[in-house]
Amino acid sequence: MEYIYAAMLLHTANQDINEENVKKVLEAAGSEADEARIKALIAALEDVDIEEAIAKTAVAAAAPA
Amino acid sequence: MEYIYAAMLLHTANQDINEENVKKVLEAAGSEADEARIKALIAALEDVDIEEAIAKTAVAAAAPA
Amino acid sequence: MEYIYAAMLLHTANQDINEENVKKVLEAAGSEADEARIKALIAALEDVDIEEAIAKTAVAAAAPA
Amino acid sequence: MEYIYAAMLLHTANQDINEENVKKVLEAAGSEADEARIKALIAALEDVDIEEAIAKTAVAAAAPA
Amino acid sequence: MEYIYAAMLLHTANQDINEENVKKVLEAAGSEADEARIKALIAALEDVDIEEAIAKTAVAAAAPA
Amino acid sequence: MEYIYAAMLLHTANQDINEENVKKVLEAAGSEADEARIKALIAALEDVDIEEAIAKTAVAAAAPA
Amino acid sequence: MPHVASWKKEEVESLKELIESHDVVGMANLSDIPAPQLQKMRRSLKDSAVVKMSRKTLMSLALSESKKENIADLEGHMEGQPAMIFTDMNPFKLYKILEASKTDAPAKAGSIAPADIVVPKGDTAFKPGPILGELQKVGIPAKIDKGKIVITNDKTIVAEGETISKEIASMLTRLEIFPMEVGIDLVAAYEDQTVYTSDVLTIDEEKTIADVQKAFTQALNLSVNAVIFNKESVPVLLQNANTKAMNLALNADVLTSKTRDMILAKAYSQMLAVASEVSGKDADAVDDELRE
Repeated sequence: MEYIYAAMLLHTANQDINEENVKKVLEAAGSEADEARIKALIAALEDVDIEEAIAKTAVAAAAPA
Repeated sequence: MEYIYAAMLLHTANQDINEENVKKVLEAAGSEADEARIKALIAALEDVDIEEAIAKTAVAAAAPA
Repeated sequence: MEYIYAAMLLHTANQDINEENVKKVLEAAGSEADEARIKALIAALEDVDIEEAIAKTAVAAAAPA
Repeated sequence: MEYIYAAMLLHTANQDINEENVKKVLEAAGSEADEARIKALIAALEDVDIEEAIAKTAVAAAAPA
Repeated sequence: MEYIYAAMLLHTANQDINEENVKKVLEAAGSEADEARIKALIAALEDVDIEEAIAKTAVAAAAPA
Repeated sequence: MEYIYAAMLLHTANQDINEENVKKVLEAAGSEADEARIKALIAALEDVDIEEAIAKTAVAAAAPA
Repeated sequence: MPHVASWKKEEVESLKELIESHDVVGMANLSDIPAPQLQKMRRSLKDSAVVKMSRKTLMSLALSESKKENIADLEGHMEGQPAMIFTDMNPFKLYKILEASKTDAPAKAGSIAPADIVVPKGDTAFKPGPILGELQKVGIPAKIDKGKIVITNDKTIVAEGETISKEIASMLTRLEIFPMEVGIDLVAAYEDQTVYTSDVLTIDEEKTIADVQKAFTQALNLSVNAVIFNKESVPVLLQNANTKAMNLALNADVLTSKTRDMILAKAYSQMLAVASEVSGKDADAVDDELRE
């Protein structure tokens, strides 16, 4: 979940969720920053309204993990 | 909530949640890092098992609907 | 199930769900493409609203938890 | 979900979920195949027994319904 | 929660929630009054409508359902 | 609620909830301290296990959430 | 001072001494307390309070001669068979103890019902006989069933605040229903220049617990909503953060260690949903394993 947390952190801090920023945050947290995963994260979030996605109950979230 | 995400990020990355680390992460995220709030967060986390707290969400989420 | 996944893939990629396309996708996936089944699938899908069917899952999955 | 559907298609067709195959399927479906997202997908699925993952979650979701 | 109760007490008594007052209340309660935490409290409450924040369920927000 | 807040503050600070202490806290908060209400509060709280009452709230809050 | 008998003087002096030597002076009403019960209560209060019965005039005299400010106001609270109580307990606590020590007692003709008096439905110990008519006469629905007199419905026979008639009082006693509360009624109590009346002295413990819980909930709400970190708010904040992060990951289909299985299952169940729609149109449109 590091990548998601990093994205949430940037979002909450009103910063752009871009490669550079995500990488910076992950590295500051001592986490390995995999370029491909960062790119994938950003691509996945590109078409998403983050506020809405955060607030919208996810289907699977309801399922007891 | 930045502080919370920073703590969760460090936790997930198996890093110590201490003043220095939280500050580093927050600053990497372009967020203002208030020393007093960081201290309060760390003090509060001393008695909290993050995994357990998170796990409770799942249970709570599963129970109601 | 390959046929259904192939159809959903085309649907998500905003492509026509026609014989040619379904066949192409199945073959790319190394799956045998049975012409008759593809035809039947396409005919059946004409009356199916994929979005709606998917949305129903979401509801059903969310409800139980 | 294209990437997920592509992976499921390959899985169902008993094909390897590797970069080349995922790319081939996505392209056959007329979907843009983002290298980073494919890599991330494969990395995320590497140690996963898809059947088991589905069974586990599906059971959990179905049981209380 | 001492700091919060002190703030609520001042709020209910229609007193300013400022450093001096919070400190006075905490000390009257025999609680250690940490200047930094008081400052953090005041900063956090600055933009908050206390009446509203008191009434808004915090825990239910966790429920995705 | 001032009287209850004052009592909770003392409880959280591990201080005795007695007339003198409640009065001191209320006065520090600039609140009028009515002797009768303080006495009533103390008599009422004598048989109340505050921790238990709180724990029940927490459970109640967690369950439906 | 006008001429008074010396025993009266002594009694006033002794009351005055008790007033001076205790923080709290209560005025109670001992009406309707049977003597043995009063004895018992006195004994149980022995270490914490002294109950003193006297003539109204003597108590008034003692109160008016006391130097304690405002204590003479207690005079206005003599009711029924007044008695004075002396204690060092917080007056609210005294009231609570006296209320808790009250016991159930039979109704008496002319008493006021302290609450609705209900005769519950069910069997009675009575054998068939004239009592059936007597029950019916006072309005209790009764019949004979299997050789016993049975009350057929719950019946409120005296509403709260109403006077209990002689017939009903005697019937309630025969039914072994004891609707009265007997004990020392603390009408008012004096402490530190203030006279508290019973309405003020009543403590609602349930409300106190509810208030404690409310205060805690409010404090937790404020902490979480204003993002103030303490050991109560942080777990909730973590949960909220986790929920939001999970929602984002699942809604954006980002595969993580926590979301992976759910997203795969989501794809699978979506496929099943579409398959079920499709097979509903044409069973041959799906492969064997998807046919129901």
